[in-house]
Amino acid sequence: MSRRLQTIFFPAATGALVIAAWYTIHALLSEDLRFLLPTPTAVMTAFRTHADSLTRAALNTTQGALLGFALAVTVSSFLALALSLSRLVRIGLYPYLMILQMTPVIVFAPMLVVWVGAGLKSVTIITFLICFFPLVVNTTQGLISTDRNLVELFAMWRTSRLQQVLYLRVPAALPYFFTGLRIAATLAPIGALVGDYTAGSSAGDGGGLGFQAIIYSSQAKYAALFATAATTCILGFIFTAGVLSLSWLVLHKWHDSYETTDK
Amino acid sequence: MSRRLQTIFFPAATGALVIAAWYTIHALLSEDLRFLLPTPTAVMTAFRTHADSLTRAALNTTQGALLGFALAVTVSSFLALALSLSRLVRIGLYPYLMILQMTPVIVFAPMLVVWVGAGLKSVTIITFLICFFPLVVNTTQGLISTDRNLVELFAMWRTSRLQQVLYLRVPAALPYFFTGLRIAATLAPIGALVGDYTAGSSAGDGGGLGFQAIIYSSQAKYAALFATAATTCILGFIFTAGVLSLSWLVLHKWHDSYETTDK
Amino acid sequence: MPALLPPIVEFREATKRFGEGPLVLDLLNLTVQPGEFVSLIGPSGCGKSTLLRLIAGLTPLTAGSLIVDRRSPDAAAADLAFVFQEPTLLPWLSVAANIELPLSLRGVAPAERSVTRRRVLDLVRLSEKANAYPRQLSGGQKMRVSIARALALSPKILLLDEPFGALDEMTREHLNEELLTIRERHAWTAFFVTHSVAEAVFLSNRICIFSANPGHLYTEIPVPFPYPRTEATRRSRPFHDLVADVSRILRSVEPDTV
Amino acid sequence: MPALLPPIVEFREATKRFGEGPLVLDLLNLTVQPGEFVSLIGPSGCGKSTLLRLIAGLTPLTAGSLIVDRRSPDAAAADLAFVFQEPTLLPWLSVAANIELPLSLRGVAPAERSVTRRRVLDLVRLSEKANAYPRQLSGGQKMRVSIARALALSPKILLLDEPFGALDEMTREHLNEELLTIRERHAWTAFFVTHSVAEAVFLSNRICIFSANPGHLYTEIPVPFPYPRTEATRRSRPFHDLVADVSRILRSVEPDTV
Amino acid sequence: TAPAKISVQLDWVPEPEHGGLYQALARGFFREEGLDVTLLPGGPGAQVMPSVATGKVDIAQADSTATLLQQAEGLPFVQFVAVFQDDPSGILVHADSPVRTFADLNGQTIIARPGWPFLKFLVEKYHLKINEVPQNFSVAAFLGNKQALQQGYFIAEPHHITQAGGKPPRFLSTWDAGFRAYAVLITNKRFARERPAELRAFTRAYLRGWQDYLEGDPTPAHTALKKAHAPNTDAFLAFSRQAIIAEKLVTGRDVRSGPKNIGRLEAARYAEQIAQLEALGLLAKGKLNPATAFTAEFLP
Ligand SMILES: Nc1ncnc2c1ncn2[C@@H]1O[C@H](COP(=O)(O)OP(=O)(O)OP(=O)(O)O)[C@@H](O)[C@H]1O
Ligand SMILES: Nc1ncnc2c1ncn2[C@@H]1O[C@H](COP(=O)(O)OP(=O)(O)OP(=O)(O)O)[C@@H](O)[C@H]1O
Ligand SMILES: [Mg+2]
Ligand SMILES: [Mg+2]
Repeated sequence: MSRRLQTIFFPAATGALVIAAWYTIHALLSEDLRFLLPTPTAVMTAFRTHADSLTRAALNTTQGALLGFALAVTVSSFLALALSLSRLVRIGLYPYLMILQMTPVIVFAPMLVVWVGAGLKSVTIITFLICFFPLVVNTTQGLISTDRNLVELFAMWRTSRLQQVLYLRVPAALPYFFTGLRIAATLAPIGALVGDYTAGSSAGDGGGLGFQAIIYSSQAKYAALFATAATTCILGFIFTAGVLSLSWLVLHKWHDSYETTDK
Repeated sequence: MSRRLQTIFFPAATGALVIAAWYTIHALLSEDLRFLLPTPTAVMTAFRTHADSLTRAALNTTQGALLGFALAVTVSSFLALALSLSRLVRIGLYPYLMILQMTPVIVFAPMLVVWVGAGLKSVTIITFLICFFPLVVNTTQGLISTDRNLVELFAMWRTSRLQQVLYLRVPAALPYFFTGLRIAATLAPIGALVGDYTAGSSAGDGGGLGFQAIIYSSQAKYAALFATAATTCILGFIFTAGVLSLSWLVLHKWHDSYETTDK
Repeated sequence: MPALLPPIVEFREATKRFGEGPLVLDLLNLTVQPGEFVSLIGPSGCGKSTLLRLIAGLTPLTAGSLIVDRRSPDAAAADLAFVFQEPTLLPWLSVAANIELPLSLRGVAPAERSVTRRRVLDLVRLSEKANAYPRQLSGGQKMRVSIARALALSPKILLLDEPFGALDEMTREHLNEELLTIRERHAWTAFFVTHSVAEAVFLSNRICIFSANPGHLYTEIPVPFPYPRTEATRRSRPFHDLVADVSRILRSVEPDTV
Repeated sequence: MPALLPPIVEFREATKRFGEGPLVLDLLNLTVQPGEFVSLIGPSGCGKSTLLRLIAGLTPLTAGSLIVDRRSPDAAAADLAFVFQEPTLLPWLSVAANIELPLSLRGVAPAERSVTRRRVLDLVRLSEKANAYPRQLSGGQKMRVSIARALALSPKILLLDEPFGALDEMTREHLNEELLTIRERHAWTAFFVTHSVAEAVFLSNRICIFSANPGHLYTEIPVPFPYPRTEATRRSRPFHDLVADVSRILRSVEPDTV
Repeated sequence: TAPAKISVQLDWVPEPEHGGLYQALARGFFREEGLDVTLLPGGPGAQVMPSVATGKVDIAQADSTATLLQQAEGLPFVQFVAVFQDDPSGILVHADSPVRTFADLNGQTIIARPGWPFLKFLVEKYHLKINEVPQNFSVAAFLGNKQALQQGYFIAEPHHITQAGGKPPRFLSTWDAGFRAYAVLITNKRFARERPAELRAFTRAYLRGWQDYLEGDPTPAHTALKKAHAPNTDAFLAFSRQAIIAEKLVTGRDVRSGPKNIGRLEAARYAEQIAQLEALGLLAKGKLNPATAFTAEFLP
């Protein structure tokens, strides 16, 4: 089987298994529990019934997810650079980054809503808060794990600290960075969803996927709730596909995590 | 300044800056917004006033956080091993792990509460769901990034796949694993908190920190809410301190992210 | 040479290229009997390391056939040891642990392991570095650990890729002699890549001279001196003559091929 | 030798140990004039690489003093190039980019960079690998790229740590001669670690012989042959005599110190 | 015979809206009926509805609107007794806000749980354009913004707002808009079918509990409420109980108001609410009728 075919076949096979298991569990559930796990068919139907609102909500959430993701990547890159430059900055700043990550959204949300207003801005900020930490940690670890021999090479060249970072530490950190990026790509849509139901806004077009999820959940529309979750997942897949392609482009020629074709 | 002293001094210095900024912002806020950002003094007072319930809640959340974290580490390690063993497993399973990470808790929560019951078990599971993904991604990346020369060495020895994994890939993946662990250690308390307020139970002893957070928030007790958040952060620091010590123990002798003292 | 035994390594019309790249080894024919000590010599990039990697089964042939110990290279070679051109130590293990690892992977008992480890560390004169980590070693020391690790395995086929390149002459000669001594006890077959003609002549009973672009076996030269060879061999007239001969041939191969 | 100039490198009572480890270099006194070509030779682990790293400012002295180009080693050395014992290439850059990188870091214009790159790649005979990535190179090829990269810098002080150890004799001799040719144009000072006595004699005007445990400078031997040296020098009687002398001294140093 | 066990899932942490239950429990009314009742405190993640639907708990408190919507999705609930004759969820308005009537809501931002049917009702009825922002159990956004309007529980939030230093807010109530939802207790249909006698006994004791809580000494309930949820203060409990009494939430606002009215459910009002929800497009037409939504058979 060609690699391309495999890439389609194996997830599909697992998917078939999952769906089979899903139907089986559904069938095994006692009657009064079934509503909690609507069948894939029911979810597909819900997709069609609610296509309009789901599309609208998905577009809405995508904006927040994209902006928050972009913000997280930018900010975390700069932060990671700062952290990698000195152990003192690291021990001085790291605890406060942790605090940012650990403070429950419920504490920030009211302030956000009061200060920047509910809606896209707040959703973006919450997405950012959820995404940035794995990025910072991974990128920093990458930046400080540079091969010591190469660090000495640059020390030899008496490069500026900045040059060392740009031409050595940054490329060497790419495998770690992309690992963080993969985590963040998965967190972005779910972050936007959380942001949406803590500080979103229905202004204009009726809110994002987080709004929908709460509404469907409160109305016991479980099939629609599952469809909403599936939409979030699709968003995440698109983000991840982007990250994986970029990672392949940048790393496959030289990094040991990609096999060479020339065996 | 000795290294030990630095390790205390620099975070403390940043802390002083943060607290100064905090007071300043508080003072700059218009009177009717000040309640959103209670002063550190107010938070300290709240700590004392609510000491009992906070301690009880913290213990409660710690249980869920610890169990969920332990579960995440265990499950993710096995998953990462499976994923690293073959590209096919990787492309077959990865999307489904992403789904697990991306499905909003609001979808799982009713099922969890109905099946395993509100309380510790549900909180543990939600913590697990929130922690495991960064661990899987990092550990897998570590396991597939092994230096190709070393892989050939093991190939030479005709070791079993298992031996290769245990004696080569696992130790080589440790820097990545610990990076994931550091992220997960930060996510665990916040995960338990989220779990607590989506599927916690106030039955018995009044719920964990998530529960407290919501109650304080709904009663506009902001100082107490901040104290709750601070408690979560303290939990996270304890987790992280554990992970950092372990990481130092395991890595400092050989990994390039730790400087040698023998320059 | 025991001609009745089946060859332990046999290349037939073997060709190798990486991906779409140029030919690296072209139409190689080479038959080696058990117990032979074969030196490979030739310009940088002519495919010597690649040849060893083929025998070790680390990379597949592009065309032709290769038989190792009567099997395909993958299937053979529980009894194979490879000293790579680079030291290839596990950075997280001490020198002692690096040497013992392949033994413990084969289920050798701890007591026996530590005896072997001590023996080979003594042999490469690194006993006092047993507890050091690789990053605390000099270049030559790392290489010697790598050699010790391979010797500890008492393999049937030993692949040595410029093992002594980073070593001073004395250490090198010492190890040359040790290699021959050990060989008297275990009759392994050796493939030995070197850039030192004298070393090749001293150690081997056959020298394969390669030329590059594409790499191919230019000629084979038998070395007739009987074993055991000693300091005396090294100082003998025929030895010097053969070294001169081989050097000459090598020079004739190289100029326009490098 | 221009004795009036201040020395370019001067060790005084220099001592080095790593952390709490044993002494690596003991009471070293060494003065080198601008334009000298100094070879360092001695057993594995005697501190040759460490000495070069000290000059380069990559590791600090434990005691004593070291002056490089009239400054401390940290402050000096914009004009220093180091060929490490291991190739140390950036795995994410092609051969060409690896060579051009230090030039572009110094702000050399692209056009000039690519001229230089072509020149040095030609010199090490690797022009056809310009677009390969390090992991596609043989051991010797990687080392040659590393040498080319250092030469591209036209440094004032060149530190070479066994640069030719992984190379076949022909390539090695070719590069020896190239090194001397380039040196006629740029009068850099060279510190050259090698295990080949003949190479040391051919290239340098002074040979420092080190002994180990702890590493110290056992003796210095001046090499009186005038430059330019050629194939003829290599074949001359005095050359052979000196090589023999140095080898003898080296042997006398080593046995109980290795 | 051993007393029959019945579990009741509260919709939020124990507060005076559960006063009837706690008074009945504390005074032993349930025991007198031969019942062993357990009250399960709720909270943000209580998953009240799924728990009843799956029979994990026997009875739960909810509001009639949400229950109707979920019944329409096929969840097997039956509403069997009223907690409040009118659901005290409404819109909190700052004391000095220019918003005085429902029509004034036009163009405003309202902090509410996404999908709050009452809001949709207002939008349709008064032809409003409003912006909805999610509410998360918090009054901060309301306190922090003088223009803010927020969904709130009339018998709780005003107290928290004044405690936090705000002026007592005004309140736009659902009943004034003609949106007559109940707060109710619901049970699983199967439970109602299989254990009607116990349900009837439960209802009797429950109604007695409310009457005693409102007319008699609330101390037994308040003691129990403080025990069940430590943050309950005497001031809050008193405030909340007073609000319940003043707005006649339990006894009913209309002419028939009085102790006899406690717990009563009326087909006419269900019919009206179903019609309203159908008109809003929240309920499919004809999917529900009052008879399937509630039953009065367990009321005395
Ligand atoms: N980072 C380090 N920490 C501790 N010991 C070290 C370190 N680097 C080198 N050494 C020790 O210092 C001594 C000298 O090392 P050095 O690399 O200078 O030797 P060398 O002369 O270059 O040897 P070789 O010819 O094998 O390359 C060795 O014994 C080595 O083990
Ligand atoms: N993975 C690879 N992909 C592409 N080309 C490769 C790869 N490995 C080696 N080559 C090429 O194959 C040729 C032979 O390489 P090999 O390592 O066998 O040379 P060698 O004889 O060992 O040289 P040296 O003496 O320099 O170690 C070289 O030209 C090299 O560039
Ligand atoms: Mg090679
Ligand atoms: Mg060295």
